[in-house]
Amino acid sequence: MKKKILPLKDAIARFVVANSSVVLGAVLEPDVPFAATHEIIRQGIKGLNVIAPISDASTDMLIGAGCCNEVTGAWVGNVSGGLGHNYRRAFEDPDAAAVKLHDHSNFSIAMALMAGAYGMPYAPIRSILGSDITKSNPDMMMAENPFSDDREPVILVPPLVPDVAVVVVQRADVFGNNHHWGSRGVVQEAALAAENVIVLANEIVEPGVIASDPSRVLVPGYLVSAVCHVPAAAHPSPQTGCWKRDNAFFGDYHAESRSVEGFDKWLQEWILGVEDHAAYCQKLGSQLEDLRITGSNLAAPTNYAAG
Amino acid sequence: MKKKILPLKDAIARFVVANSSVVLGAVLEPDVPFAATHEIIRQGIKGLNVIAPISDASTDMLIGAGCCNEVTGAWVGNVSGGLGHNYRRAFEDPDAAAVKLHDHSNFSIAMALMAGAYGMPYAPIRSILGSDITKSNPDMMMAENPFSDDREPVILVPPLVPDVAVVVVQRADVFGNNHHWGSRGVVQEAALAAENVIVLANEIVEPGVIASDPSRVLVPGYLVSAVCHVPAAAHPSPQTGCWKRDNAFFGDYHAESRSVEGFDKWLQEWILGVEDHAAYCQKLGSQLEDLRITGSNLAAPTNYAAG
Amino acid sequence: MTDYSIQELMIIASAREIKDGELVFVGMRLPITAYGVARLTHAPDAVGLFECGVARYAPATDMLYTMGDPPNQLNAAWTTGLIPVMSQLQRGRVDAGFIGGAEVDRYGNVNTSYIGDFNNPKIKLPGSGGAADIAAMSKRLLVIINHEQRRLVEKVDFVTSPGYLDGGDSRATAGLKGGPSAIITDLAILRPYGPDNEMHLASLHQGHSVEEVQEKTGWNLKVLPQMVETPPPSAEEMAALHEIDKEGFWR
Amino acid sequence: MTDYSIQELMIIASAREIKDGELVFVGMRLPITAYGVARLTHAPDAVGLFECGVARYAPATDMLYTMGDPPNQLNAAWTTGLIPVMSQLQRGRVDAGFIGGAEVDRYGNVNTSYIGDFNNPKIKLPGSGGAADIAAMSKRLLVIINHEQRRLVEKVDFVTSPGYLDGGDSRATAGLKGGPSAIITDLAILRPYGPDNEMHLASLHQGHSVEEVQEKTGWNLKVLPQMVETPPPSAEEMAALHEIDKEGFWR
Repeated sequence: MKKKILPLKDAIARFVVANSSVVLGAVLEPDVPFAATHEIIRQGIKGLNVIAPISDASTDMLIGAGCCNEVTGAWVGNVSGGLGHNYRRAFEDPDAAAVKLHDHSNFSIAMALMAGAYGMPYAPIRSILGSDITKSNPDMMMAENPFSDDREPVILVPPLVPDVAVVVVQRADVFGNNHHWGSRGVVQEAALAAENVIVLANEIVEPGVIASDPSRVLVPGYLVSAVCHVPAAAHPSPQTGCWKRDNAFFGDYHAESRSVEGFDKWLQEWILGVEDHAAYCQKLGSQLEDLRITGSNLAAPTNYAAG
Repeated sequence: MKKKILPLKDAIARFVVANSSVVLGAVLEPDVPFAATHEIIRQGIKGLNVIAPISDASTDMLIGAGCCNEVTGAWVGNVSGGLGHNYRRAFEDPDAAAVKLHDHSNFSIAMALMAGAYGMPYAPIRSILGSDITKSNPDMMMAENPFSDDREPVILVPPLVPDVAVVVVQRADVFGNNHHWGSRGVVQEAALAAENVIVLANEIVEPGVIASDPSRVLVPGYLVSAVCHVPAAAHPSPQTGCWKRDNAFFGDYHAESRSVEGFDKWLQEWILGVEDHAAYCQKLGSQLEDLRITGSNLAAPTNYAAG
Repeated sequence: MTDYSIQELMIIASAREIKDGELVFVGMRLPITAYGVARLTHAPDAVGLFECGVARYAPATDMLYTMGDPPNQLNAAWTTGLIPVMSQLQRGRVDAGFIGGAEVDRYGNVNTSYIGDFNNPKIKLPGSGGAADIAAMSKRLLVIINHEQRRLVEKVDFVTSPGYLDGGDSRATAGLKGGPSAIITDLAILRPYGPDNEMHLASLHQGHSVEEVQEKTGWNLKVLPQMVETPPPSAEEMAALHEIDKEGFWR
Repeated sequence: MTDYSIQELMIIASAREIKDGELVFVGMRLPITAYGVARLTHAPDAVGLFECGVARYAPATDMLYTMGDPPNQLNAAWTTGLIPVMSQLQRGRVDAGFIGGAEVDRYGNVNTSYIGDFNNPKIKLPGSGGAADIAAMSKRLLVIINHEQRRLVEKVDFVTSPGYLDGGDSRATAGLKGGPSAIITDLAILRPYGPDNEMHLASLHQGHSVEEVQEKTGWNLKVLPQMVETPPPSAEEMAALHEIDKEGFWR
């Protein structure tokens, strides 16, 4: 097997190229790969189509930093605060750079990523019949169910095949094999759909740890392009069994990003003026340490013995 | 929560009614619910449509016993022996009761169950383009991909919504919550598609065991109709971490079912002449005991602590 | 006997909409608390579903800020993908779902996407999330909203989450079953009525008048002949709520 | 230097069809052994896929009777559902796949379903399993079959697993890429050739003649101008095979 371990900086530089489509946050509220978001901003990568059903403030940051001119998603904002100010400005403020939105519901974007993952030509759904999302998103197509007697309406959702998916896991080995537990949103579909997968692991473990529980594998290493050791990669979003959510941090971001000037100041302080994710963690200091999960609620033992 | 624990006999009698569609074996070669197959035969339930991508000799037994006049599947035979003799006779022998086959590939039946599970009106696939399966199975429809420029051909697979799915798991609680590990074929899709789910658990455990690892849950108890404590429910097929495959038993079945008389004798000896699954296990005696997995290859510890 | 806040009343009114044994998308904040109250009172076997891929038999014991927070994972009934959980909507298994919104209209359509023309919006709201799916596919939709004229409007600018669309059988024509069964506000509860499926004033919270509610509603709100006063929280309901809301967040 | 069985030669010829780093559906018995040999020789990073939902970086160390047996689960790269693994075919990620069959024809189509008319078959075979999917969607299909006239036929009674269909561009017209790259038999290796994509005699196993192979083939088998003799197993290949087949099952 080939070792795929890379510093985050190198993985982003190598796989997230300008004008590509990138899944950043497919677990919904947890496991948002903010460390990758920040690194993309630091490297000034432009023209991204950011794909995420819900990714808390990550997409808002990328818009504000000018990295992203397309969004494919179901909800963009700040789960603590509500609206995402940069996102709003992109639509409401004639002075702001415009963002093209590929509008979705959670289920329709999930079906689009599933279709991409499974090589389906498209996914027929009923779930957003009646919604104007089919008007604001012309990628979707109205059709009739050919198996129905009564010309039942259905919506055809085209597949999403992202250039890159960045996924956050609890642990991985140097070959990119990894374990994820807790709710997973559409991150497995996103990873299977994408051309390249970058894994951000809270911990790097011996290959035997991953191999000991192959049903816990989110996406096998042979489909992974790079694995990066990035503890607290999801901060300020939570990670099951590892990190609590930093509500205050989200709140501060929401307050400070209310104005363009406030956002720029925040950006300088927390991203541009910070060397890398390690420095970001150091700057957070005890605020981060207080979020570390230290309790123990272990899964029941599970035996894979063959004889 | 409501306790759903029932003797296997009662669960089969209550949920597997004549002329219904029943998933019996959706994990492919392992976890075939032979204990349920046998009980269906003992109760003489007729007219079933047996749904299973591959279920080793289970479908062949049901056909031979006259319980099944429709098969929805991708492969029917005996993995050790090759052909399934009762299955062959149903098609080749004018004296045998005919069986209607809804012909599939593994992937097309998986997509049909997935569509049923997820409430999709149908699943468009490419995977069996060029195959005559689309001729022998008129349930499927040829179509064009409306998103393609070049009238790309696709196949539309209608959803399967079985009346019942019988699933074998390593452990469950009395409320039907359960854990499954190892490869799972399409059993999760089958359970989510079905109107009723019967869980056969190798072990009944305290609810806290299942709750300790909610990412290991195959199908939550609220979607389960009955849970039965049936150790070695899959014998002679294997069960990850619990039971090895009984190759000799499959071989004997294959040899003895070569003739109708031989099958009838086998049926009398191993199913009709046996009171229930406990008696079947007792009859197997040391042959079964030798298949019990006693080694230990435990999954790495996994922490769900929240604080 | 007015020893409850209006938010507590809304929670308890919401809890009453959940029946025992039902599968319910319970969202966050007010509805998840309502789910907790329902479980402790009349609906012990109601199951709570969350879009991120979580199902629970009881609310998390620790405070949640998002559905995916660690306490919502711990001892869940199921932590899985979005699709296995949200597809239960499209599969027809989900009895009810709670959503909020910036606007709701006469036919129970909800907007969380755009104020103004979607091609050139005055305000860009965060979008659907799972709300469109819950509105389209659950058997009963429950809308929680503050009763203001700018929120309860004649016609939403954008139907994110379909109610009865243009009323009458237009929802059925669009291929949908179900529909809004209640709009729960800080003043009243509105319910669909008649073949037109228009939202009517069905239950008035204590201390408010029909006229006040009508004035704060952006359409000509009709009153059900069988309109009632919203029953105040019972002692049992309040006890259940206080068991969940130990810190008095909703007081 | 003929110290190998014909089955051992077939395994080694099959192993040579696997390139390093490829994703391969490796099936059971002969092909899974071939995968093991490939890994130990020229293709250490080839990944083995199994339809039940297993992916492995190396074959199981204990004997398997089915793909789902406990030794194939233990220390696998991934044990998951059928769909996440088999969909890698339709997603276009799978380089090669091995299948067997009762019949294969001039254009590499394989039948494992019906001998005779499918409405009234003379013999009902077990069916596709995953073979149709592997044949349709992998970049290269590898067919393993015993070289008998009743097996290598002019035209299969039923196309379970599509090869080049009616030859020429008929496979592309059906919406498919890829196609059979080799039929590996106990006598020879056949490969598609020319715009017609007809299977030709490409490599002859030692000790057999062109005439013998043509006689045992149910169509007028043409010989590639660049036909070679199948290189006998190298010492390294045999060592790898013996490391896997410790008990001499294939000897």
